[in-house]
Amino acid sequence: MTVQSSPPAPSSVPPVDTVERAAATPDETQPHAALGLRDEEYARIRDILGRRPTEAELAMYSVMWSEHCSYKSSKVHLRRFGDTTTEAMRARLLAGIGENAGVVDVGDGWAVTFKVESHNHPSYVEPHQGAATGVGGIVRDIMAMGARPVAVMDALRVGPLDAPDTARVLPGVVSGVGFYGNCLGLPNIGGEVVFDPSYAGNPLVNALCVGVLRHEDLHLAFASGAGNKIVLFGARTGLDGIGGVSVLASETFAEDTGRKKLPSVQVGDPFAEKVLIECCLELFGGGLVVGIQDLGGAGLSCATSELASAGDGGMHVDLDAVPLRAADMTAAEILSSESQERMCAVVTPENVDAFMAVCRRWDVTATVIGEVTDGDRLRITHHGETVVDVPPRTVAHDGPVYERPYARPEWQDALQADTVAGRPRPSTPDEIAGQIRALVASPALAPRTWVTEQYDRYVRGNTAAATPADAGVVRVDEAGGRGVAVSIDANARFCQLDPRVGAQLALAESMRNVASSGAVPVAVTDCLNFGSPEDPAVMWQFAEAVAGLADACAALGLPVTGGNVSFYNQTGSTAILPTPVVGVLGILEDVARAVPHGFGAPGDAVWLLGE
Amino acid sequence: MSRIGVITFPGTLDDVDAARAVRYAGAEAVSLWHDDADLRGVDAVVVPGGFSYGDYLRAGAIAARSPVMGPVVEAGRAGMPVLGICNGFQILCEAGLLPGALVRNDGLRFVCREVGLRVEADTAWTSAFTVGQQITVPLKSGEGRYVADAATLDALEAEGRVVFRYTEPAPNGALRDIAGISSADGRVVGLMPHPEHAIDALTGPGTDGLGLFTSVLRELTAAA
Amino acid sequence: MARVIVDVLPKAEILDPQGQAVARAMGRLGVAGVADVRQGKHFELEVDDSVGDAELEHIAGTLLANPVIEEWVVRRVS
Amino acid sequence: MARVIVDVLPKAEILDPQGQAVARAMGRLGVAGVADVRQGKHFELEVDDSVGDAELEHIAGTLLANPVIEEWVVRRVS
Ligand SMILES: Nc1ncnc2c1ncn2[C@@H]1O[C@H](COP(=O)(O)OP(=O)(O)O)[C@@H](O)[C@H]1O
Repeated sequence: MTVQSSPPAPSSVPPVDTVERAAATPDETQPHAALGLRDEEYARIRDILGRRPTEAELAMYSVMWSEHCSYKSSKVHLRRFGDTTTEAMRARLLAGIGENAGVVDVGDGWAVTFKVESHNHPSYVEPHQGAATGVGGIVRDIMAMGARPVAVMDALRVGPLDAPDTARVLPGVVSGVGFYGNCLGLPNIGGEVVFDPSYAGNPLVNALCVGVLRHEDLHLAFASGAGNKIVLFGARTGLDGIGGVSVLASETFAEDTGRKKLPSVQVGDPFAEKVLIECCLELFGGGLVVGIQDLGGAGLSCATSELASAGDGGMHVDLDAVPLRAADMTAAEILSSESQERMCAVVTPENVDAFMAVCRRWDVTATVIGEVTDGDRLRITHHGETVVDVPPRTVAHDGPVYERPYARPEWQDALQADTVAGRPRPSTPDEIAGQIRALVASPALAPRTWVTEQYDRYVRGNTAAATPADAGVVRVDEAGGRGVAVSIDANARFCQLDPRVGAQLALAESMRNVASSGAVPVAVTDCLNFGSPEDPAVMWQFAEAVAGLADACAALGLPVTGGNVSFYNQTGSTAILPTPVVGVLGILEDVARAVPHGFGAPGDAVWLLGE
Repeated sequence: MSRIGVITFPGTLDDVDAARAVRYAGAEAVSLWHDDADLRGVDAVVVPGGFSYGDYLRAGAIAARSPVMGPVVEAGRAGMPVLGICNGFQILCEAGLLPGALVRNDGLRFVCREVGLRVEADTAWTSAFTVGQQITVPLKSGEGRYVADAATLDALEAEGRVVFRYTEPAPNGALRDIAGISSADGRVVGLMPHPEHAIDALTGPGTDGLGLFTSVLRELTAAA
Repeated sequence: MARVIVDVLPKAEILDPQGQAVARAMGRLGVAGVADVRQGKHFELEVDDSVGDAELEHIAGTLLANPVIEEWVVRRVS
Repeated sequence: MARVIVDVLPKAEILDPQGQAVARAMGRLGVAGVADVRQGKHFELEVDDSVGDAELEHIAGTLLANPVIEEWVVRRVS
């Protein structure tokens, strides 16, 4: 736990499960099921490697092949986004699906990157830190594109306002979003707060970040050029967020020295991230970075395997070089740690000194932990022994892909048939007054100021519209006045009734919000929050929503540039309402001409457009 | 042209905004770095808002002890105009340049809202206003509640050193609704709300905040 | 009336950004010899003599500390 | 290496909204018998044996606590 001294010396080095040892002990049983791997997935790993995986390899495959990282249940459906995106729709895209975030040309040499991501489960376990680290994660995705983050938004869904746990979750989530975003100096330019019983045991915290860059500053995540160095920089690596992998640790450590069950929560340090942002921008500005990747879920497992598989060679990483915060961490723990506020860069050897100098100026810890090698293997050593030796693509990209069965649920017809037509209508003045009172008192319609007052919307001085506007508007270029508008929307009750049309309505709403701020909509990001993909009814909702969104995007000529899928949002066997959250980005040539929200001056005419 | 320094500490957020306000007022903004040993010959200094060092210990506590603050304290005591905004105000109090302290809002939550302020004193940073004038600027802070012992508060009021007061009851519980105060000579001013976010109707509630920056500029050109 | 103190600290395996910021500051401010700092919360309660240890433990673990990320110690001082 | 604890509390005359909020929450949760709560900070330092009491007092009074609003106690525990 020291901060200034070098990594703690290992006091009792646990037996290292090396590649050599794995080859020699093919029959050793491994806890693959406890790590979430199915028997056939485990068998495939053994097939790929031609031996049993080491503990560290097993940890890497298990996190990278998880639903969250591999998109194994959603992949077959998400292809539809790619299939329906035409060349014309791609015209403005400098980077699209598959990168950390999509990048859109907004004119005059400026580009904007934006993406929404979920942090649902952690925000249930620990609302404040869960939501805070959700903001931190999406901001690092944006930084990894070479952009300066300039604004955030948050779409929140919680149980009914009077449900007991909402009093724990909502204030915690809002304080977490505010704490992290405010401390990072990113204006919060909008979002949603929705109450529904289906979220009572499974709140949704979707965070969106917008970043700005010049075209020439675009950075992509790849490790190329044998001899180039891999630099890990930012926070030290600790035992936080290891969660599942502690199964391995408890096998490695004897009972008495055994690790307590490690919490899977992470604690955010927005100050460290703010410094990391400025440090990264200075590194980009100095031309010191070949490739870069943020460390999010799956930590170093993800960063190393993705950088290596996107590059043109292999990679060697030495875990002994990784600055640690806890003593005696195993290779599996170091590789799976989700410690926040870390980035991984590929740097040419001649730039390493300059890179380190920038990091020192910002007081950011930076360490060379490996290099790009010839060949095509990702090799990781620990205590001088090889603990990982894998083809990186098999970890990062060639995970399992499932065609999960899906079926329209039987109850769908009854649900759709249950319209308001049969409901009693208020007829007496008292009844009507009662309904009006109920509406006015409804949390669904209440002002959001309790939330938005906890968020800084002024910082950076470029916010042309935020709450209570329909879309947030930020100026991108102070000299030219160019700007962007962003809105994020979903109506899950519509989606419950008809997931295909519901997703389209979310897109339409978001697009209307952007258009009514005076901007031209140009790109879409989405966060698809659903229940368990193993439930055919949920899978149907998912398939319908994706198809509906893809078709609508194609019809409107808007490309989906990236997003996130969050499955297993359910309480027991009850899924949340299908909640595809859609974010739309629009361009304003002159933010000064953004259309303000609300009525203007007395005497102005009021028009109703549409049917 | 007058040169006004804007300090950046690790975790400072509103330095770009403060520099913009300085430029809008017609002066040159000079970046100063927390590690600098001198003030690079500037005529005045703005200590901007943000969360220096994360505000983890106490807001402003660590920044107040960084290298650049030595010369700032010295120059401020000798009469150089110094403005501390939000975190900058907290830093000036922690550095002993201004009396009292800023503590957690009484509602325990961060508050971001446009507030009305009454200008109550004629200082180096408020000469462009008339005493009694009301202005609107954003307030955005979690630790903005001004506190000091009763004797200090009485003295501040008696000496005309309460520069800004909230026109509504203070949203953070600040004692006697104090939003900003000055040094005895009126050259060093600190306030919680953010005048640098009220310099352009496009991005803020109006342009009232610009007055602080034009005030000091007038002061500096008159002296030159 | 008894006086009870509850000290709350982030769990050892959890990041303590506050403590780290203070520790780094000490280095920069020329304070030598401080190797590590952890920062937590300190509560002083005045409680009726009727309040037992189990109840104090309960108060600490539900209201004063967040068991997911913090650990705590309760002690009676008078 | 010695372990030093510094506890910092708001001065009695300074309003302590955090402590009050905790006290109110107790009432709401049906915890009876807690008359008063004050909330402050708890620091645990690992320091070299070379660091003397005067220096510790200095660290506490100039960095860890703000004498304008807080009071503090330093104690060595090992
Ligand atoms: N969680 C949130 N974070 C930030 N802004 C929010 C959030 N929830 C609502 N807002 C903002 O508050 C304003 C009002 O929200 P809402 O009542 O949902 O408006 P509308 O019904 O017009 O979409 C909008 O500007 C919206 O962006």
